[in-house]
Amino acid sequence: MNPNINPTAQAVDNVLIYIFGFSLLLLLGITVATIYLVIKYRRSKYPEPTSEVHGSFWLETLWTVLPTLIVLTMFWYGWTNYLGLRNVPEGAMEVKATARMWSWQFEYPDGRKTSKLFVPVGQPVKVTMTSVDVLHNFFIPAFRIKRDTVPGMETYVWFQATEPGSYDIFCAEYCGTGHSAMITSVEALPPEEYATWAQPQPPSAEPRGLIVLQEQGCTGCHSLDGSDGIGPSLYQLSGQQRKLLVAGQSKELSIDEDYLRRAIREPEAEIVSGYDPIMPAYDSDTLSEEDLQAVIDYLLGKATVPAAPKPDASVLLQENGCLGCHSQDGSEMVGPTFKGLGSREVVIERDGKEERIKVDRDYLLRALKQPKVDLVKGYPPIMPAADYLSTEELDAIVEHLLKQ
Amino acid sequence: MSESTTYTGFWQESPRPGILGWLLSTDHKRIGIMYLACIVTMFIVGACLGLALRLELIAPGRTIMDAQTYNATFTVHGIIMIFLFIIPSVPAAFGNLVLPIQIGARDVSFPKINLLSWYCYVSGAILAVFAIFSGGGAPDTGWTFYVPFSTQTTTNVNLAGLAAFMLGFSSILTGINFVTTIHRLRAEGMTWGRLPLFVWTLYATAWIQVLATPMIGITLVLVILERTFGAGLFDAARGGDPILFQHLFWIYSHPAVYIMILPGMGVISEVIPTFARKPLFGYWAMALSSLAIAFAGSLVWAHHMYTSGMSDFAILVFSFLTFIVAIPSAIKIFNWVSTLYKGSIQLAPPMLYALSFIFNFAIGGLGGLALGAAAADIHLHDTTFVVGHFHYTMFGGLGFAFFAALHYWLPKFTGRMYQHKPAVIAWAIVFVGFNITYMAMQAVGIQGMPRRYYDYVPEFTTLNQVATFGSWILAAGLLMMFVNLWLGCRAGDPVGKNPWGAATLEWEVPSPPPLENFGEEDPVVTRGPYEFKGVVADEY
Amino acid sequence: MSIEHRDDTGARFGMWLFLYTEVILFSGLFILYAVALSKFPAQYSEASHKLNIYFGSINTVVLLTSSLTIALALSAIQMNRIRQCLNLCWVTVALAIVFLINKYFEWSAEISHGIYPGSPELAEMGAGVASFFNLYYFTAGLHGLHVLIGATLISIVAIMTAKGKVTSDRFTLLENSALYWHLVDLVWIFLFPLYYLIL
Amino acid sequence: MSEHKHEPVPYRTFIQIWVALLVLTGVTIAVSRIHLGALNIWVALGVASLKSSLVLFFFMHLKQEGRLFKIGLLVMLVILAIFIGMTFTDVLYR
Ligand code: HEA
Ligand code: HEA
Ligand code: HEC
Ligand code: CUA
Ligand SMILES: [Cu+2]
Repeated sequence: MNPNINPTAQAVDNVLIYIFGFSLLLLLGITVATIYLVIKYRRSKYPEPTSEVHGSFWLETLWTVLPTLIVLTMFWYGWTNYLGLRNVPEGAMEVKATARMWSWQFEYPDGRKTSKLFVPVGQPVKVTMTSVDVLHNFFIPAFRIKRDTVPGMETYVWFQATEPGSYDIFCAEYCGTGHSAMITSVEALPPEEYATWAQPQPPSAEPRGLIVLQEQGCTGCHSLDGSDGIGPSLYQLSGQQRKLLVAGQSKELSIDEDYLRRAIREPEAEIVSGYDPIMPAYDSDTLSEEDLQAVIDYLLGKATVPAAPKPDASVLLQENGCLGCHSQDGSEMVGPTFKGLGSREVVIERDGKEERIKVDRDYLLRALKQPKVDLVKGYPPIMPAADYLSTEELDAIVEHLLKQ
Repeated sequence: MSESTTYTGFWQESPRPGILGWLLSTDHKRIGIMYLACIVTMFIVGACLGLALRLELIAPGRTIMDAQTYNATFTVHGIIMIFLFIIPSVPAAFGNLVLPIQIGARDVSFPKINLLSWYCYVSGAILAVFAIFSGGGAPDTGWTFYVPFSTQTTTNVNLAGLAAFMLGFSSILTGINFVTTIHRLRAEGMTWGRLPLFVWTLYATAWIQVLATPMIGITLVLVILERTFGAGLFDAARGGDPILFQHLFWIYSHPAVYIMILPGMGVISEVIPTFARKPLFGYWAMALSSLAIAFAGSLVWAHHMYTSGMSDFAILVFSFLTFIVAIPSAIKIFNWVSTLYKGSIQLAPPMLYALSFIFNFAIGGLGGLALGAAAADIHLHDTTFVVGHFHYTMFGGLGFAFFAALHYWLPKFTGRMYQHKPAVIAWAIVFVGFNITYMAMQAVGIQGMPRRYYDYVPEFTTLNQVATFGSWILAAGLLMMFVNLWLGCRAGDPVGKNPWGAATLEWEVPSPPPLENFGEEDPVVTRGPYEFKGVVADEY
Repeated sequence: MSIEHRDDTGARFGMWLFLYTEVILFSGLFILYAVALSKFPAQYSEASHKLNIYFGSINTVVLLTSSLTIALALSAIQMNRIRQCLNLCWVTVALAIVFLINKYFEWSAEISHGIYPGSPELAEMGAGVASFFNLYYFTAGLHGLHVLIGATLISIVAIMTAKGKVTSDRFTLLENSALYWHLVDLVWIFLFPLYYLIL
Repeated sequence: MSEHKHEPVPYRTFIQIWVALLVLTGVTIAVSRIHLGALNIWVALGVASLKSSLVLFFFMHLKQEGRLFKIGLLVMLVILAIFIGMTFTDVLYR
């Protein structure tokens, strides 16, 4: 495929030009004929008609057959080009899109989530879409593509950016108050820039110990959730009793740091009863001392506290579409602005009665989890309950909002 | 109708005096006039809302109203224009006024049901007004009521749905009446080949009204049930299918666009021969193409759903059939133009509206072809190009036909003639304003501006401003037109039986027609509707 | 007004047109049914088993019989047997009431099992079953409404017949009410196998 | 415009039709107890159509009515079939 043409836009434009071209000709013909006849046969010149014909079979046939042929070509051209919009080329990058009132979330194959769609220039992109609430529609005028997102159903579009740049994505299916604000963009990046963007960000959110467990392949044999595997699960090891076989002798101990260190460095020495002695030994070349420490800390539950960073509230607001309804700069949108929220007094309606209250933690949590209970006066009761967020995420958001 | 000395026809003859003589009248002309009054009122209300929409769109961001108000405004604008203005406009108002006289009947088949249908219309209108001002606020779903949004919004969708249901019922009753009347009450000698085309188109329309309208009724009832009982018939999580709603909705609403346009085409087919003094070219082609449009029109509904997620096979089928519907419309256009050939053409106000109908409808219809083509519609769907398309067909088409009908038949029913010069000037302003407004809308739609957008990105500003500017010209022209017509009806010069020299039956009875249209003798028809030999226009 | 002009054939034709609209009204529900059936065939037959076939069959017989009685009533009035006609009309109305009572018991039984639109039990039975019962309630409900209207209509006409306003040469009203009643029967003829008999 | 009066239909005809309808009802119920797979629904619809034709032509006097009534019914049925059938171009191929 020629990387310099925008394949979907091309398919649509061909048809548009063909049909509009023909239409213009027909319109011109009809208008000119009408004006000519009206002027030529005006009553001041011809007080009585000069013909009494009632019709002509041949003419009727002519202008039945001719339009039929014309429209059939239009139909066929429109259909074949449409197929070009449906058949996704091989090797397309796949992105999942989720629409909700009134924001978009894009999920890439590596699990990363964004609210703008980042794509590399020159590569076809297939967007698989669904909606969590009502109908929305994914429309990129620059690529001439458009498809509804339907709750409970998957739809898709594909396109290929030819020039780096930012292209508008509109929601083209009416979806309520924020419909016209449900705008985001495709950010088409040159391939190298895209590759950089797509690098996994180094400071990972996960505790180091867990990463090591995954990198070293420990999890291939040990589960982390208590379920049995080739080896015993590594779930909540701290303080557990273990029955061991040491050189044929049975022995019992409770798990501690030393035991774990031995179990990793010299696994053949002590075998947990019921399992085969197949675990490889990890010496300090394979597993550095720090990493080992991190793993042990993780397994004993000590590491989680410093390692798990708080969810980033501003990212959450972005990803969950809050900013589709609430502004951060004080401007009026569908919902109340977040600016100055923490130090605000709001008038709410509860059970039909009005009440003035100071914004605090409890109120905000309620506003998020059960938005229908306290309605901020003057706003429609349309905020969806944020019950899909975890407690940590809710806490982070509330803390963030209180600081606004 | 002010001086009692002049002849006033059915305006004064009534078994009951005063206002009751109207409200309880079963006379088709009185019912027609009551319809006309309501419909024109509704048009003006709806049009003012349209003007407000344009004003909001004069610049990006908030100008005169907030997003929620905007959404409610276009919804109410759409509901009023579709259900309260355009669907009943020509059939219920002019159909009632003219159809019985044109076929030589004294009334319609079921006069009482005719009155009932007017009451259904009025209660529908009252419910609609109620929906705007009560409880949860004006509906904000768009006139299409798409689920799941319409089942979730807290606005007055139930009342609006009920209103549309009542209006549908009114439309069905009118349809039943017309089909029966045309079959049963034609005067002696009024063969099918002598029916005026206006009657033919009303006949085709009436069948659509009977066979398609119930579908919108049941669909809206289901939405109401879904809202009140949580039925889940359209809810994917409970075994329903939101796309199915769209099928049911368009099964009615696409044929409905032909309910709108066909009677308009009928009006044009009356006006053009009269002012060319020449028989309509291709009578049977015109008559049969009306039936063809009505029938084929019920085969194409899913062309509104190309992007909805329905199957590609359905797109193939419906796109093909959509193009087939265009053919009978093309036949009509060509026949109208050919009628002008070697005629004796008088550019009276009705004729100007009729000729501009051809122009506008051709633009709208040809735009429809772009929408019918699968690939092109993907880009154009739900952009303001669609808004342009349907204003061209509905307003530029049926709206102009309605104005043509007002200018053509009002003198007959009021007995007075409006002034021609202001009428022509008003026409010119309306025509220019109309085209500026909607051409700009189509253009900005091709650039990709979605419809039902309260706010838009700055690139679209210029064209939106042009459209708003055009809407003011349009409004000025319409104001002038209505004022001129009103003055004409109140105090214009009296007219005789046949001011235009037309050849259909309604021009053989006095203006305004008497209570039962014809005197003692039932009329006997001996010639076709467009044989102008020997027909002379009255001086007025 | 001398517009009072008689056209019995026209009146009947108008009634037929109205019946067409009724058929299309129901067809909306039948479309939903057909689509859902093709989507959930197994669940539909499972759900159909939960309906009580005895209620359904008895009601079928009741409606068919009422259709017979109203048809006989029409013949009776044409033959100027007013008494007989009246009796047949009232039997028809009585059968309509039997139908509705039957329906009432059937529905109460189902509702007491927690099967009604929007109920939590129904939600647990899965999408297909829920869709079956939702449609069943709305279709049967709409049909029941028509039974009610039809019975009212026939009662009114019977009263008019008794008062001599409907006579052996002026019976269009009775004829049209009978047509309406037969339509109610027609709809049930399809409703019954579609909801009670799929296996 | 012709007035079209029917002769009264004898009671016996109606009763015969009624018996036929009851028999057909029995038939559908019986057939529905046999497993025919997808055919079941078509048999049920077939019998229902037969029953409804009986009701239409006899109980509703369609047999005696003029051509207009029959054409009208046909038009309605065609439109109905279109509405249902064409919806399936989407549903079946989605
Ligand atoms: C009076 C009303 C009216 C009429 C007459 C029409 C007529 C037509 N319409 Fe339109 N339409 C609407 C009202 C109308 N429409 C409305 C209200 C909507 C939007 C609803 C909503 O979403 O809110 C809509 C939307 C709409 C869509 C969906 C767009 C979308 O949402 O994506 C489509 C798609 O196919 C379409 C097609 C057509 C076609 C092919 C015709 C044809 O019938 C046109 C036939 C006419 C001509 C072809 C022109 C005249 C002929 C000539 C000039 C001769 C030469 C012609 C040939 C050689 C072919 N219309
Ligand atoms: C017949 C139908 C009809 C008519 C005539 C009109 C007329 C107008 N409409 Fe439209 N419109 C619709 C039917 C119609 N409309 C429909 C169905 C929709 C879709 C709704 C939806 O999306 O759900 C729509 C949507 C729609 C939109 C799109 C909203 C959106 O998607 O964001 C816009 C925006 O500009 C608009 C504008 C207008 C304007 C400016 C007029 C103008 O033409 C009006 C100009 C006329 C006047 C201003 C009146 C002037 C007269 C007087 C003032 C008389 C004075 C009185 C006396 C002397 C007694 N309309
Ligand atoms: C559909 C639009 C919408 C989305 C999406 C949305 N909100 Fe809201 N939100 C509202 C509306 C409207 C209100 C005011 C009405 C109410 O209290 O329910 C509100 C109220 C609030 C309040 C109380 C504010 C105050 O002024 O007292 C908080 C806090 C809040 N939202 C946070 C969030 C967070 C965090 C998210 C994302 C996880 C979010 N919202 C998503 C619409 C939305
Ligand atoms: Cu989302 Cu419009
Ligand atoms: Cu359409």
